[in-house]
Amino acid sequence: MSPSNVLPRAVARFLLLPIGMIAVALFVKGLSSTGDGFAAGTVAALGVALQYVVFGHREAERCLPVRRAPLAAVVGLALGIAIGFAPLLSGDPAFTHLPPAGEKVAKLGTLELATSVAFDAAIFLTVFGMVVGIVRELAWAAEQETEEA
Amino acid sequence: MTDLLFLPLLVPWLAAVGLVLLDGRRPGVAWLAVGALAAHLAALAVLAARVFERGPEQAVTGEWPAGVGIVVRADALGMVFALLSSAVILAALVHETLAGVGGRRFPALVVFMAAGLTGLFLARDVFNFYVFFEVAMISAYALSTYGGEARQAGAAFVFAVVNLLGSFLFLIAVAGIYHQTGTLDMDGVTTGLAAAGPNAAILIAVLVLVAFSVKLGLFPFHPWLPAVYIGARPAVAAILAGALANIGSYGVLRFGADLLPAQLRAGSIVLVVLGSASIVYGAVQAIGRRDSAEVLAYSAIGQVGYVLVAVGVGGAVGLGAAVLYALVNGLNKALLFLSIDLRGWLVGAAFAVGAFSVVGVPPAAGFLGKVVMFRAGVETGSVALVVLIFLGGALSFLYMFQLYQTDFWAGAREVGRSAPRTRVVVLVLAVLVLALGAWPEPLLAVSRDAAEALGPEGP
Amino acid sequence: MTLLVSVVVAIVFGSGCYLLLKGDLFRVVAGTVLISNAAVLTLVGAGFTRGAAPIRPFPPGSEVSDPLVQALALTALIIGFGVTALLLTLAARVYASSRTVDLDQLSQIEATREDELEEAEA
Amino acid sequence: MTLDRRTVPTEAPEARTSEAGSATSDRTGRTAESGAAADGHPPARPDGPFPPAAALAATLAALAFAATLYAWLRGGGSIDLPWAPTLGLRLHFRLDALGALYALLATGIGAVVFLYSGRYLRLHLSHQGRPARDERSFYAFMLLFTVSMVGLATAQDLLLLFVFWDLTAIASYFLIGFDRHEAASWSGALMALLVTGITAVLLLVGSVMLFVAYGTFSLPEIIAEARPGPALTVAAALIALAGLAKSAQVPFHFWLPNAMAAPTPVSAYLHSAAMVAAGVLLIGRTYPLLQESELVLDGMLVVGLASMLAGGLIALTRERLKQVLAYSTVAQYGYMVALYGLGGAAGAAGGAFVVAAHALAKSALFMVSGAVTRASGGEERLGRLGGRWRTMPVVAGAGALAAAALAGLPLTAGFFKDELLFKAALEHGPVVTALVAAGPVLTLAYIGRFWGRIFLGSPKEAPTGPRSLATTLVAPIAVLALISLVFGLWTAPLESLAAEAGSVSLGGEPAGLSVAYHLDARATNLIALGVYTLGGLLLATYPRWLPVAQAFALVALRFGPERAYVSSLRQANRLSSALHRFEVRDLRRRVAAVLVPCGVLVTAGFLATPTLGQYEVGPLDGRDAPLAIVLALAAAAALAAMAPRSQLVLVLVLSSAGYSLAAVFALLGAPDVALVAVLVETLFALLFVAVFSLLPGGVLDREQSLSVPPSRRWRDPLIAVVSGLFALAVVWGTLSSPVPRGPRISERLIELAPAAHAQDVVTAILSDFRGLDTLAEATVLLIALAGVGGALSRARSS
Repeated sequence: MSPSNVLPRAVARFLLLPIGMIAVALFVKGLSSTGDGFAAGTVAALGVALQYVVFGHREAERCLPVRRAPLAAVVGLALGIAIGFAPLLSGDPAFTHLPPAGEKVAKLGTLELATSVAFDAAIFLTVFGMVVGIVRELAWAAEQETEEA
Repeated sequence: MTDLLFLPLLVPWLAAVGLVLLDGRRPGVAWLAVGALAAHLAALAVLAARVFERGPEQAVTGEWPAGVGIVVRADALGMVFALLSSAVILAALVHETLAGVGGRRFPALVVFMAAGLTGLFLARDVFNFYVFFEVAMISAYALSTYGGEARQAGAAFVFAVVNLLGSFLFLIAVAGIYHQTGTLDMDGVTTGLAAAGPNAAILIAVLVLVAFSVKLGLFPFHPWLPAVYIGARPAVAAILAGALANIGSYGVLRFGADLLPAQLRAGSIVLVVLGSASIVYGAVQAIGRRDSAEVLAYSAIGQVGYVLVAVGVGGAVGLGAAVLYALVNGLNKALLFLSIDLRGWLVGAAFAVGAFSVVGVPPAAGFLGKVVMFRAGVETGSVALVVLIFLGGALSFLYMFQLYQTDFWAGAREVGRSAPRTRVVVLVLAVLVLALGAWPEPLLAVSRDAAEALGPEGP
Repeated sequence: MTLLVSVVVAIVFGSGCYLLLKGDLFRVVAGTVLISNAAVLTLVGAGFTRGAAPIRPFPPGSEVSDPLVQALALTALIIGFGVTALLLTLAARVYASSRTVDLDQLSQIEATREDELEEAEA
Repeated sequence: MTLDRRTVPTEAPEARTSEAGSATSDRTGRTAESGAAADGHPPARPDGPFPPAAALAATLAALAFAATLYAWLRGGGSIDLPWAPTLGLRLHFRLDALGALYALLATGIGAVVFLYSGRYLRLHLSHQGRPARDERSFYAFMLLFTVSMVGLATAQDLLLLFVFWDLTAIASYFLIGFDRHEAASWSGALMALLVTGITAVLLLVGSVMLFVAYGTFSLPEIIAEARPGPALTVAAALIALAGLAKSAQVPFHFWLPNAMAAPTPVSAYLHSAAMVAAGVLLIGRTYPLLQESELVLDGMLVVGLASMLAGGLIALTRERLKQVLAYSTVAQYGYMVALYGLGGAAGAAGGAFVVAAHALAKSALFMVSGAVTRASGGEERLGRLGGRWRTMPVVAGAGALAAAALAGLPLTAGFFKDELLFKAALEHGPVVTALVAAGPVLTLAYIGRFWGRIFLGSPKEAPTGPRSLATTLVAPIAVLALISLVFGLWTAPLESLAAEAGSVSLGGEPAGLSVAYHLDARATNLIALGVYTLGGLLLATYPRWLPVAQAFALVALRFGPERAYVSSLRQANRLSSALHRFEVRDLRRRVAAVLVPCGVLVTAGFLATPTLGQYEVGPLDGRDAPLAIVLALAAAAALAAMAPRSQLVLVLVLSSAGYSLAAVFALLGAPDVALVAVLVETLFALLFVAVFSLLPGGVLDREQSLSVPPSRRWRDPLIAVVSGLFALAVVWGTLSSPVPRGPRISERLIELAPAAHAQDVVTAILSDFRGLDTLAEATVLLIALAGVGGALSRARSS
């Protein structure tokens, strides 16, 4: 990385914040507007991918906890499965969300705190983990390739 | 009691998610996967026992009305295929674990495939079927690279491209089904398609048939199959031929006999012709091949032809025959493919059992398949069909025993010795094939019940 | 409208098939991306209604687009993405081991391997 | 050694067993020895204590014989257990006279042969340098064979019958292939399996036809219900064919001479008394059905006569001991088949009688040949033997008795075998009688030649084998020969058993059978006298007739069914290789193999169904102009994707197609899809570029300079256009007018979304209504990640 691309580096680092905000917004507005866990996860992952492109994988991984990306995906999916199938324990069919249809929901701003939100969060984690994981794999494979060449 | 309905799906699903993080090459991890699959199979067996005893069990996700939520149903047909597939997958995993797993993610992928297949066999929703179908398929694509050789990557690429094409055709069919019926729930789809325009319905039927023919590897959709089966490691080939191919048989039965019965009747001749072509083509190709995996790959092409012919014949007898043949064929293929890299006279005996089963010689279970096929053929009164089944059987005699003698008599498999423990699974499967032939009632009853679970075509 | 969507699906699908028939690995992957897009467009086109986005509150007086096909299309898109990502890395893997993206050469390699197998057995 | 040579006999059996056989035994003998040494098992020793496995097998068989005899004398009995109620299958066994006859033969002769095997097999194994433990599988399969024969003899259910039928074929396959390193065993075993196994399927087809017609596999029930008709004739003919093949009748006979590759005890058991007898047993068992059709009976008569004459003629020309006996078996089973074909009480009961009489004699003769061969250091050619009566007088004497029984000389059970045949033939006129009488004439000649050239004359070469033969090699021969003699004098037991067995075959009608010596000028006696005279004359002058018989044998082998078998096997392999050359091996054609048939099927669908009024253009007005424009853009981008030479440009074009589609989704009121489509397209572009960065520069552009061969220049666009057209047809067809505009699930989803606490209906569907789909979709992503990791880590390591 030559000093000449200080600007892109600064921009990239700076963009991380708005990208994160967009992701959060997409997620929070998911149930009431366009966007959902998948979109949010992808946007967030694109933000991380931008760091890879600009900083290279070593530096990107130094400042971001992305080595655990596959773990995030696994935890997300496990969480999703847990939320989906937990109702079985109380004798309800799978994917019965709480609170039940028609009942009042606690609100956090505009976000209605139903278990389906947690489910969406699980999807967010999975998608984020998966995309970042693939970007990471490709980045390392690229390094390997250049070393061989 | 919906908890038991989801349990066979939940167990492998959760287990596989956990296994992804672990290194499957460690024996403990592989045995963990085996344990998970065994638990899954046990849950499935309990559920199946209940289904056979009391009839189908059904649940809708989230307690929504059927169609709004996804309908999940365990009926006899789904249970039969789920049991077979899971048993084959478990056998292959145990086999590979005993031999030593060579890939980090192999156990996880295998368990994922079990989960995907179970979901698929439980799905009573057209789109849900597609989603689980993709879960199973992507596991299969990833699995077919197992072994890490260059040819396996190439084969996996071919496998993925051709089958993706099939999947997308199926997806287009799903879109058509929704547009024609306004629902995705299979019960609604059945009534909706019965009232749909004949042209639209037949186009949907064609797409579905093509999609499943690709999975089955029927002639002329087969050319991807030999490359994949020959390149794959024995355990993977066993899973593909013994478990994954069931998607095709099950799909043709479910979508043909259950959802599109009128189109099935109209197109029965197409099915019979396609199946017959497969039988002859697969068998003739197999005769000249000298490598075990090659012979078995072409044999697989030929054997699924019988299933298609039986579905084409239709009626209680034909559909029952299709289920039974698919069951027996799955077991045969698992047994034979798993034996490929093994040696010794016990393996020879197990292979001979498999070979006798393929050609339909009792007491190996395969003879039941031949009995029901001939029954279906005789009942249609078609001499050509009976002659074809006879001819297919005669050719299979030739290729199976040429192979058996080359491998075990002329010593093609004498070089090197396999550790005794790696033979366990193959021997267990051989005993199972013999036992099912000697006591045929379970197979016959189960396949009859499965055929009866199919809508209007059932008796 | 139906015809228009169908024609576009046909064009996208046909272009995808053309790429599948082309001689190199990455064009094949590109072809599957196109075919995947064609399938998603078909799903969206299978909706019964067209109109505003299915988000409450609905604009008064106008019809709401069929939400179910949108959910299906989303799911299909994402599945297509996952599978294509795998396919892409498989292509990279094939290239890494055989050092060519040309399918003619790859099929020649496969044929040679098979012949060797036959000879080894005979 | 190529596989073809191993699978397919290349020469006539005589030549092959001499040259090819000895050549390979040299080579494979060494392999076996080295293999034995490697396994740490020393080769079997020809002497030593009597092998316990043989003793055990013989004891078991003897016990089974005693039990069967006891049960039969106590009046038979039956077992009837449910087996597979779904198909109405029952484990139904009954020890009737027919079953008892064959079960007694199988167990009795089995016991004697097992006794003989003990010493013989050790000699055989030590000759080949194989370890003694190899004999375990031999006895296992011999016993399996015995059990299967008893089961076959008593089974009353057609499917059960088929099971035991094939079990005998399995046991026979492994016994013929016992010397698995020998080329002759290789092809002989395969041939026997193919011929008897494939024809067994005919039995299955016949049984299934009867099942479909009468709703049961139970033989007694079918017999009770059976009415003559074309269906019954076909089923009966199929069953009879299976029986004929198993009994080595023309034109299926050729497997038997080739099965002589088996060790001699196998031939003494399977190829005289059991395996071949199974065919006649089947005919006897299903005879009530077979005799409903004149056609089937006439066919059996013709086949029987042909086998009798052809077998007899060829037997006269064979050099090798076992070959003479094998062709003799073909001829002798021709007697029985002809008897059943002649029909009536004489035929049915006579057939049963002949089976027993022949089994005793032929089994003894096979053991004679084995004993002589072993005593001569493996010599089995008639021309090299001679004068052996000096060294083995007991064998010579017993052999003479057995030969006399086979030739139908008085005082042996064999005499009545001929007499019954003549009696039955006489009812069918002089032509049949003359043809039938030719059989015994030939028998007398070939068996006389066989015995004479072994035992009479002067020894051609000094015997190189063991000086004296073990008792257990000689006694079994003597026992069987003596039994033949006893039944020739004391005819009652065999007579009554055969009569009752005949009655079973006739469906319960009594089958009178009178077996006694009559010293008068009745027709059968006269014929017998004529036969002896002619046979004696033939024996005395056969060197003169030999060229004729040899010419016949040559023609039969060169143009006969064996040739057809060999060439069809070769053709099948050749066809397979030819077909394999057309097998698709590249991805393009694999893709085309999906698209082209799909197009064909879609076209067929169009032809089969009405299309008028099924297609609608759909509403389109001015407000849709933006949508039409982005759709056109998407189409244009997709078309453009076909052109670029550079991969990077391709990716850009691909992305623009994706973004255009996203715009389409947005205009169609699907903002969620549009958003995700944009994101996914962006990710694709990123991934493509990232993967391209793995490849050395230039590779992507260089590959594109490859020229397209002219053959493909038109084919690929054509296939693409065709697939586009069928996509158009399918999509347009399925998306046109949903016929019932009834309630749609999407309306319910919109209604219920608030109950799921969501304003965005699509999100409600994804996270609640169809959460299971979403979870599975997320799983696909995780699996993809696992797969990517796997593929790339290997890419790195390779």
